[in-house]
Amino acid sequence: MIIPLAHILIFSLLLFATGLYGVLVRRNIIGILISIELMLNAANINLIAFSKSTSLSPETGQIFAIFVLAIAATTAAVGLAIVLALYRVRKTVYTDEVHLLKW
Amino acid sequence: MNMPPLLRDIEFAVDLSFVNAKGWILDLLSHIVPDWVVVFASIVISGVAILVLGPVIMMYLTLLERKLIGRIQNRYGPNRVGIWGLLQPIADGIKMFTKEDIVPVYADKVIHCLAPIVIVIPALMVFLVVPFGERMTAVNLNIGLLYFIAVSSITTIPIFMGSWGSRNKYSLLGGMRTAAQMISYEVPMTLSVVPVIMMSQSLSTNKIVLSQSGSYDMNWFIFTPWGIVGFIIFFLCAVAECNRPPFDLPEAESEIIAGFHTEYSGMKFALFYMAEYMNAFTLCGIAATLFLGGWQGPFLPSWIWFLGKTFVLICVMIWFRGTFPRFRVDQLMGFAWKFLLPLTLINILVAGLCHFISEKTGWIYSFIIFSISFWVLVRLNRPWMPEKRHYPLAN
Amino acid sequence: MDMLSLIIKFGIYGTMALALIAAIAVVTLRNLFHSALCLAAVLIATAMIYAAFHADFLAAAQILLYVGAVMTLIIFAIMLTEQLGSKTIRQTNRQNLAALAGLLVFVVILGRVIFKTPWPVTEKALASKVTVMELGKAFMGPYVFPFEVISIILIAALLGAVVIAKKDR
Amino acid sequence: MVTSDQIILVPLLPFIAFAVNLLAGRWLKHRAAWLSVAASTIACFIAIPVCWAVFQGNHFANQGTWLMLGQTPLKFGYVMDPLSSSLLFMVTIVGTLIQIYAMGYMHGDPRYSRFFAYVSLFMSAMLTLSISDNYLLFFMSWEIMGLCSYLLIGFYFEKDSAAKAGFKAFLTTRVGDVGFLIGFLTLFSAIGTLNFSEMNALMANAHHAGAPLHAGLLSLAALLIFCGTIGKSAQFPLHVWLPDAMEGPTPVSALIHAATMVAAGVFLVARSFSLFMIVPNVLPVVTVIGTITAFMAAFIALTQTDIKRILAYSTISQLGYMVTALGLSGLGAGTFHLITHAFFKALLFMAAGSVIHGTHVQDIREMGGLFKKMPHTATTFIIASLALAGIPPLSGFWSKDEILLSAFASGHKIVFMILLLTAFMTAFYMFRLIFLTFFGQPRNLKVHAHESPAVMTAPLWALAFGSIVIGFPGSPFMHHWFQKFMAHMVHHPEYEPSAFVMACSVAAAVCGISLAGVIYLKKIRWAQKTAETFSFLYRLSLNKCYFDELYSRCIVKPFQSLGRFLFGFDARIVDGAVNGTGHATLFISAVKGWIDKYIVDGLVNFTGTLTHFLNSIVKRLQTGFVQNYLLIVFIGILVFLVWELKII
Repeated sequence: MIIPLAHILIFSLLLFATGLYGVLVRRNIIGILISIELMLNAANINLIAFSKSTSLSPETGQIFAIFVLAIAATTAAVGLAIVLALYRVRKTVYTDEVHLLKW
Repeated sequence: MNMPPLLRDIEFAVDLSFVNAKGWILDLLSHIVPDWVVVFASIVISGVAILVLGPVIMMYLTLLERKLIGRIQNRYGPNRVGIWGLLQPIADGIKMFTKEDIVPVYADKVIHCLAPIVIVIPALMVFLVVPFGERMTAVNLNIGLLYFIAVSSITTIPIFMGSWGSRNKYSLLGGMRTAAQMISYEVPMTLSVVPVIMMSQSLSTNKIVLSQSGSYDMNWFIFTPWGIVGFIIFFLCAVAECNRPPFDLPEAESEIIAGFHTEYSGMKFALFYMAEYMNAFTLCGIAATLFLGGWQGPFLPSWIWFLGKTFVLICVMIWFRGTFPRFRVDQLMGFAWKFLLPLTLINILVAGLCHFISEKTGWIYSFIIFSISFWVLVRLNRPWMPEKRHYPLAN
Repeated sequence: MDMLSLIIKFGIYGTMALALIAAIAVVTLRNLFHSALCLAAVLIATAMIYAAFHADFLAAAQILLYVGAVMTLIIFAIMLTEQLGSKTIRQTNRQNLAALAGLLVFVVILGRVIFKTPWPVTEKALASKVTVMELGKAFMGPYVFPFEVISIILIAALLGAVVIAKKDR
Repeated sequence: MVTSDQIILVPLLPFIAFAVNLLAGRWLKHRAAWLSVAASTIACFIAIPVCWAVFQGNHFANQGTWLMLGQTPLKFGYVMDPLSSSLLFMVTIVGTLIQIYAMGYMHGDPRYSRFFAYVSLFMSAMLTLSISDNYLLFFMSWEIMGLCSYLLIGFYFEKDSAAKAGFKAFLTTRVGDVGFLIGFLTLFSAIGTLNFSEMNALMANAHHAGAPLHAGLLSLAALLIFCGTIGKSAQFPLHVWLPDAMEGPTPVSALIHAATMVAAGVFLVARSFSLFMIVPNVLPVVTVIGTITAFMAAFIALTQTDIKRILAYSTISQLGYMVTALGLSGLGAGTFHLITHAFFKALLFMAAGSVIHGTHVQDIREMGGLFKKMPHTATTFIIASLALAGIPPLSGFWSKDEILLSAFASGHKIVFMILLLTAFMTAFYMFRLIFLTFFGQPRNLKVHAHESPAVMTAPLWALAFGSIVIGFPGSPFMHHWFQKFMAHMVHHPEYEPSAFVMACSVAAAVCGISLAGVIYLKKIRWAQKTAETFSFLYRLSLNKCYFDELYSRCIVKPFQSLGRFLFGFDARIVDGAVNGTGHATLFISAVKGWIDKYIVDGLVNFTGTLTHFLNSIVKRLQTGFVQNYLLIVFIGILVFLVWELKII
């Protein structure tokens, strides 16, 4: 390991927190999706770091990371399709303008 | 190979001349500076070679194209600047440098300026894994082919940047067309490479080339049933990937002026142009690597073989430009998704089949399978005509 | 420690810093297209970190999938939905301060945990270098079932995306 | 290869033909007839070997449980004994021939396929009835036949008279059918079975023991069952529907109202003969009814002018003969006459139909001299008439002789005299009909007669052959084989043949024919003079003994006035009560409406307002804003994290 594991974990934590901030704060749904990709990336970094340092079979972490990649791709595809459908119906992509379930 | 020893020595010397030159320089350096500097020097030497090679290739490809197109269209092509017009690219370069650099008022200026720079980077980066000759791969990555595909897929982003940053509807339309086209053709291209990976059992470009050696170094993958189909698919996709005719919809002059680089002029335009020609070159080079045996070949030095094959393929591309009319958008997408994609999947199956049976029966079976699937796919894709359009003003 | 690994180390730290800055730009930039480009930067930086951890295949896959495909999709969506003159629209909602406070607490807690935990580092794992072939064998061996499941999920997502995004006729 | 169970196919095939014709008739068009005829023909070819086996002395029966009535299983099955086999033999042959004839007669009818569907259904029901082994199945097919009769009489329902005739037939027979239903249910309660053979066995035991069980109940049952016969076989006083039933197509008249369905009534008595034998005082009633019917119908027939009506009254008269025979314990004689009559009466009707087909008139006064124009029809008609009149050696002679013999030998001299007189009248009116129709000069020049096609005349000749030979099994030439065959069924007295009776019968017939010939070929005004002389009798005969008027006056009119009275009652009192209830309800509902509006609704609204007020406070949690929820989830996770890691 070239750099200590904790540093990578802190890096991924910060990346995750940034993504979470985006998810909580961005008004644009596409912005939220982008932030979700950030969070997934942070998780992937963790997986790789652990597979490189503590895992018993070294390929497990990578394989899980690849699964996460695939899931991220599906998330993006379906999520963006939903956004497009929403935009077509409501002419908006801002979360606080889509509040049919509001009181 | 049974050659006289002297000849072989000479051939080796010529073959490895560039490699030996680099080794000699590094050897010299290692006496003067610490090790890590030598490593850096190695990288720098390769990098400088590539950085020089890229623009030169671009410049002379434009000349080649103009000449060839000229001949195809019954004219001479550029012949005034220098002997046979050889100095024409340099004159063009000077013109590009001295032209006014226009930035539209409402453009997203940072992105507008960043786009041409960014687009060159992947175009240059893919040179890293192109095996120019024996031991002449800049970085012998063990995932070389994947690296190539991944890096060349980045190209969509600078195109988006250029099209978005220009704030021009033709740019935007052209950018979206480009992205759609590149994404679509990336799929069959990647899949058409799969049989090669299966057969050579490696992702390294170098190993792929090595696995095509054999008697007279002519055991190329194009001489197998799956190889020839894969090569055709790969080459068509490559033509589409670098937006060349007949797949040049993103920059169709008659429809959307010049596509995503409508608003670019001067050196920024030159960078786009350069990236395009470098992409064409690398794609042809990779096609030669994957299917035509790369630098493998009898008698001649390896890098001559490689460059020769690559230039033949580039000439075919130029020939395409002089011959075929442009596709329509729906035809373009349908061709990728409904024709090439199924055919690549069938090709993977055929490759598996050929691996397990003898060569002759393999040819027969493959011929039958490809004929049937070709016929079926053509039948299925028959209604390429779009729905009848209504022109309200015409009524 | 020799110079080369020092350079690599600083390279990694630099990449991390770049990724973090780009990530902050992703969530704070007003122009969504810019944040998408910054995301691309983050992703490429992450890919480089993967490569530094000898996960070559994953790095290439990251670039191919994320930068090549997902980013293109996102930018497409942005282009289809964004009004070009929307600079004045507020891009964050009113709970940013609350979120920021919560996230600070979160980072502090988890940071404490990370630094306090004695992470076991095995030499075997450090020495290992996973090749593409091993990955492929793992996919076709112990992980074949999740692999097949993910393929089904991909197909389902493909169909679902097409159906959802298709215009009603 | 006579396997008995194939007999089930016999009713089933026409039923399939019915179903197909009904469902696909629009598509089949004229092919419908082929289907029906084929079904009947195949049924015939299946039935005849089985019947032949029964004639050889075999006996088949099979049954299966249909449902359980409490502890008593209700079994359906078939029985092939002498009685049912004779009927089956007759019905399949006559039915098939009549359907072939109908193909020609009904040609070009718009409801061609429906006609054959109905006929097939009727055939199916009739054949089921022939082979059924219990009263319930018997009754079911009996009712289906009634339905078919109704449908086919009213086949030309555009004609008001046809619709009304169907209605009349249906209602009139209904009286008898209800009697029959109650009758066999009474019998079931008395002896606990509906199965014929079980009943026969019980009766035989009782007969030998000499002590009838529940004599009163059984008598009632027998009388009620006889009601069914009266209705179906058009006996006095329920005979009025049969002449009107002639509104239907002629093949229907031949098949249903001459040969088969009306005979079913007689068949019912024959089936229940063991019951009738054992109970006292019922057979005389049967005899009286039969005699009255026979005489009265013959008397009415003397003056009728419609060709089909004459034949209808003749049918009633002959049915009366059969009932009389049964009443005189002459099971063999009655059944024999049933079979022979079916042949020659069907032939008569079909020939009459052929005449109508050829001339398009039905009134015999408008015909005349048709012999030359329609030789086949006329010849076969005369053969049938001779058989009906009782001229030896035709079939009618042998069967009628048997009946007269049983009347003579059992000592009922009055009955014998009446029957003899009836036989004379029969010969007279039949030949009045023949001479008016086929001989003399054409009286209406507008009538352009022509011979019917072969598809109609061929069945005529086939039946004519049958009419000639079918009497021989019961004649002395074959040693009264038929009567002996029938005697296997139920023990009943047998009589020695008497030359005197034969002579009387032949004499009556010859007298009737000669008289008719003299009057209607030479001295036509004698008829006029006779009518004037005996004007009362003439009018009585011409107006069918005023039965219709009587029924109209006694039954229909009172019912109508009762209906009118009840209508008034309904309109005034019942409606008044209903309206009063309505008004009261309106008033009460107005009161309740007020209560609802101001008290109940007030409460409900109050609850609603309260809820609304409360939720206006609570609802602010639901912002409808996804990220808000997410933030709350996130904070919740933070709290858990803090709690779990025990940081604070």
